[in-house]
Amino acid sequence: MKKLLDDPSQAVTDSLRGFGLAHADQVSVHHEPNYVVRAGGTPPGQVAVVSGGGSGHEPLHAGFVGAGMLDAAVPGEVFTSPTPDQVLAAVQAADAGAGVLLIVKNYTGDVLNFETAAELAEAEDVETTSVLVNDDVAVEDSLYTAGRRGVAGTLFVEKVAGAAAARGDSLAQVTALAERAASAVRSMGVALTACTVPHVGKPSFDLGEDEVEIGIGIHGEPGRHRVTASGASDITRRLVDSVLDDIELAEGARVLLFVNGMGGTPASELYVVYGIARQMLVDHGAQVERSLVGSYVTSLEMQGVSVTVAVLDDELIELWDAPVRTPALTW
Amino acid sequence: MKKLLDDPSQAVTDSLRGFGLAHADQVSVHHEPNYVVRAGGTPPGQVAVVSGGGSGHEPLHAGFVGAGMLDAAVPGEVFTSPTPDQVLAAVQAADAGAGVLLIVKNYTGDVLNFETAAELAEAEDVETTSVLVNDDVAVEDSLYTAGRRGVAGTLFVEKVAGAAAARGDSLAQVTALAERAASAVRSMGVALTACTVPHVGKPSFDLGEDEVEIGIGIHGEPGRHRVTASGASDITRRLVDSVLDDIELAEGARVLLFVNGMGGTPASELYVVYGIARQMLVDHGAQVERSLVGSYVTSLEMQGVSVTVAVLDDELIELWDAPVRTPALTW
Amino acid sequence: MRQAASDLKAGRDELTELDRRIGDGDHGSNMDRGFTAVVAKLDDAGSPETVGQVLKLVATTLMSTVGGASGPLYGTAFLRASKVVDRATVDPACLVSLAEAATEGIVARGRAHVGEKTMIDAWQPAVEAAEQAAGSGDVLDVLRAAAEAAEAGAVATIPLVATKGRASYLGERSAGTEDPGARSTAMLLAAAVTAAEEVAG
Amino acid sequence: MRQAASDLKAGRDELTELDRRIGDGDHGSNMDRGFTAVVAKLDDAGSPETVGQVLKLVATTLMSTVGGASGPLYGTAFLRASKVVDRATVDPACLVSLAEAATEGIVARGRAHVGEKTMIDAWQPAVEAAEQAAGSGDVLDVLRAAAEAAEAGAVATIPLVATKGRASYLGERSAGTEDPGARSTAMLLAAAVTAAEEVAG
Ligand SMILES: Nc1ncnc2c1ncn2[C@@H]1O[C@H](COP(=O)(O)OP(=O)(O)O)[C@@H](O)[C@H]1O
Ligand SMILES: Nc1ncnc2c1ncn2[C@@H]1O[C@H](COP(=O)(O)OP(=O)(O)O)[C@@H](O)[C@H]1O
Ligand SMILES: [Mg+2]
Ligand SMILES: [Mg+2]
Ligand SMILES: [Mg+2]
Ligand SMILES: [Mg+2]
Repeated sequence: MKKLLDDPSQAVTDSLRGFGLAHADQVSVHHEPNYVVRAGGTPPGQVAVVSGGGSGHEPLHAGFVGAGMLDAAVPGEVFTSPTPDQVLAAVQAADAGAGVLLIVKNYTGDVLNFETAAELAEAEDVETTSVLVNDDVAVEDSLYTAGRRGVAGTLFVEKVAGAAAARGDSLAQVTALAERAASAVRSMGVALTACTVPHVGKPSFDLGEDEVEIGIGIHGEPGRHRVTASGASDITRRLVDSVLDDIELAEGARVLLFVNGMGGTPASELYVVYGIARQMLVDHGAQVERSLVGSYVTSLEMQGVSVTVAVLDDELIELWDAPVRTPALTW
Repeated sequence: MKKLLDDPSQAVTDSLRGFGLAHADQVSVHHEPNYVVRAGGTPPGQVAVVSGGGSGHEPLHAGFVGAGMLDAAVPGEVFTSPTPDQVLAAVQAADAGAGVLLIVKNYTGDVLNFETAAELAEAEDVETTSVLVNDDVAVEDSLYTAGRRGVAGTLFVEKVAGAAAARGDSLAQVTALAERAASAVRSMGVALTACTVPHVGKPSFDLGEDEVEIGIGIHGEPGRHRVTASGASDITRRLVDSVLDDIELAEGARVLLFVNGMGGTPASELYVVYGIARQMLVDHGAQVERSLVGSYVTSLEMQGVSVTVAVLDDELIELWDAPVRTPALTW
Repeated sequence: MRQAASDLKAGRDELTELDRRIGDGDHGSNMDRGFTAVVAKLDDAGSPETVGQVLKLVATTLMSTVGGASGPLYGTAFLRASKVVDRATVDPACLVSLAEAATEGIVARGRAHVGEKTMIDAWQPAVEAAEQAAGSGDVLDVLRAAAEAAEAGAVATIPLVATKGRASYLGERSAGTEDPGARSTAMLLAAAVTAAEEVAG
Repeated sequence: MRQAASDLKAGRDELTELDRRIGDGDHGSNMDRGFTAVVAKLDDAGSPETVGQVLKLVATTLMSTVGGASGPLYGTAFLRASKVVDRATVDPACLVSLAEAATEGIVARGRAHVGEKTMIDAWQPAVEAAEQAAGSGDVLDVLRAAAEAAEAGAVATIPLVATKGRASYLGERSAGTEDPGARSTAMLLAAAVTAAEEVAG
């Protein structure tokens, strides 16, 4: 394992320190417990939007703290949910009197820790709501699983919720819009290589020389099945087909197409995938109204890609287009 | 070799197609020959800033086409300079009557092809100047080499020149500022892994399990020497020391610190390196006035990092801070 | 607790390997981080008076250092257990109600039942064995019975297909690997036995 | 030219491997792409009247398809050579001035001299050998002499330390590998011999 880290057990803290120094104009980093808030705090009277989860998905979530998106982010250890007291501290720091929306990716650990934090926040008289993101179509949402995971679609939910809060919506309104965004978004990912958690020191799974793993999550966990690597078109088709199987796309539906790199994928390859996925959506009768291409929701240095499709309406488009100024997303 | 590509010989074109579709609001992609211009073109009467070089360094250069930075980019094949006719076509498309500055990274291939293109442009009555970027301190600039290479510092030169052009400077002024930026910037890089050129199909060099290659360029070429991997602090120290050995930093000097990922490096590791490098500069008496952290000048999927330091003055700070709206850099 | 911490440190790579196969490879370091913190907290705390106080300290420390799914689950378990003993020593009956409370806490938070390939598959048989042993044996007998049952319960998760937690994403592919949380439960109870044996001399 | 294209296709991996070791691993595909395009252009062009016209077509095609350092260098070489022959066939003297012009073109663009571990280390001895052979032999003799000298010149680059081009970044580490551009020059001239032998029957 070769990584640009010193002590693996301090990796998250060391990285956050550098992040805070590099973006001091936009964020403030708090240590013990670790959390990140907007420089200057949530504007008074505005609903605070807070998210978090295990580290290793950078820039998610801390990179999206800033005007128009998140008011605080809570990074756990690598691929490990943050603890309730950490979440509570971030919630208290972000609350500006109008309540706090918690955006939680659907993993048992995140759900349990945020749930506990919400109970603690209630005891401290901070009003919270929470929205689960579960966009990963690789997992069947059934009695036999912990439910679909939250993956790259989280970015969409965070952007929409942050924009709603920024325009002055109430906690109930922001929550409802975040729910709507969460139910409009679906994703499917593939890994070309595994990733290595620093304190584990070896890859999270073993892939053959020309195998790819279809239906991966974002925690280096193995996926749905393995196939022999077979070029961008074949791989992209599998991803987009899975998404289209799950989502109902009316003829002429307006969509956001988000092609996300898993951390070690060159930008050039993401654009190749984007071109293929876009053509498939167009062939399916959809209108690709908005696009995002980049490595935003990652699994450390994993090579791979996920394709996210969100069905848009006028309001979601307005919220997506609203200005955002954060370390990792700005327009 | 596992890559999200179809036909390797079409990789550059396929990727550019996707790039053009994803960013149609900011850029227009031209094929046969391949080049990228600003959507809507260079504003009339404004100096055009054009750069280019081999592909595989994305988002450099095409990702920096847009308001406040480049007016055109010319991507060659992977790690191969673009051809003179390609450069000429881009120059002609970008020229808005005030002349064209060519920003050329110092490689024999780029120099020869851009030189030939400039001769062809002259024959077509388009005025051009050119500025060489040679910020890589890994290479001794002497009779015994082709001179220092242009690496991540190119981004700084392109940003400064683009801002100068945007505020209406003449070709001579833009050229002088680009020269000043080029002479103020130094970089040094390290690779943890090699990269694989698509049509070659095997890694550009072979590194042992715990070796890193110090002093790499951005073309997958081997570097100055190999050392046993030894953590972020040790590696960063080697990079920053090399830069500081080369650049003259007065006590209290104001600098830009740019930590650049080589394509396959997780953002979290870049921030660890940033924190260490920043501390070293501060210890050296410098003031880190501006920062940039991200994978902007890459070598395909290579894992590694480069550290760039630019000495700033009021005018360079003003030009760095000036608004920029491109697919890969926006503020 | 110190025994648990050192056993978990020793078992760290095993837990991590299990979690690497059917989860995300962090269970070993999560437990190690948590119990290392517990030991530090106990060192600071001097000697708390009751077993309940010790358990509460363990609960809050695990809750604030482990993270992941196992953090709130073990945290809740120890918290619930801490509420049923306010004495300095435990007798067999007390031990049983302690184990029952812990298991109920895990079920309340995680909503898992026996057979879903989680730590419950070690806790539930441990509780039942403790209940049986409490009729005839002393504290050490009860602990041994619980630990043996947890061990058997953990091993029995190997062929199961997970329907709760991260391993459930793998569906059929989760069969064939022991559940990391069930294994760490077995380790914890085995550590309790070792510690109790030492006290007993 | 067709012979050159097929030899370069065959030699592609060898050139790439050399360039991978002391450059950036693209020389093989650069040359292959260029000469594949040349063949296509020649097919389109029908039969040009003079050798000069053929060479000019080759020059502009290489210039617009090869890229890298070798593109403008080979392009300039063929362009300069095209200017010295306006006939349909060549005699020994003409061949010599053609080779001289090509080499001068490469030097004019690339400013490299013999011993800097570039393609010049193949071209320069080739020119000298051609000059010598032109006194006594026919076209085929001259070509053979040039090709042999280029071959020897290419091999002689192995121990050299590069001071021009991408390999110069490696300093001492560039010694021990043949220069890819010198190798492709030797391949080109060898292809010319093969083609001429075929014509001669
Ligand atoms: N709903 C649940 N109820 C009980 N135990 C659970 C549940 N979900 C997960 N677990 C336990 O947690 C263990 C995983 O813990 P850990 O690896 O620390 O957390 P994470 O899965 O968040 O990475 C599993 O092996 C399982 O025993
Ligand atoms: N200044 C120069 N003069 C002559 N030949 C040169 C010069 N620089 C490089 N070359 C030749 O070009 C070859 C490399 O070509 P190629 O790999 O296609 O381009 P690049 O180096 O841009 O990747 C070298 O092996 C060398 O023979
Ligand atoms: Mg985890
Ligand atoms: Mg090249
Ligand atoms: Mg785990
Ligand atoms: Mg080359």
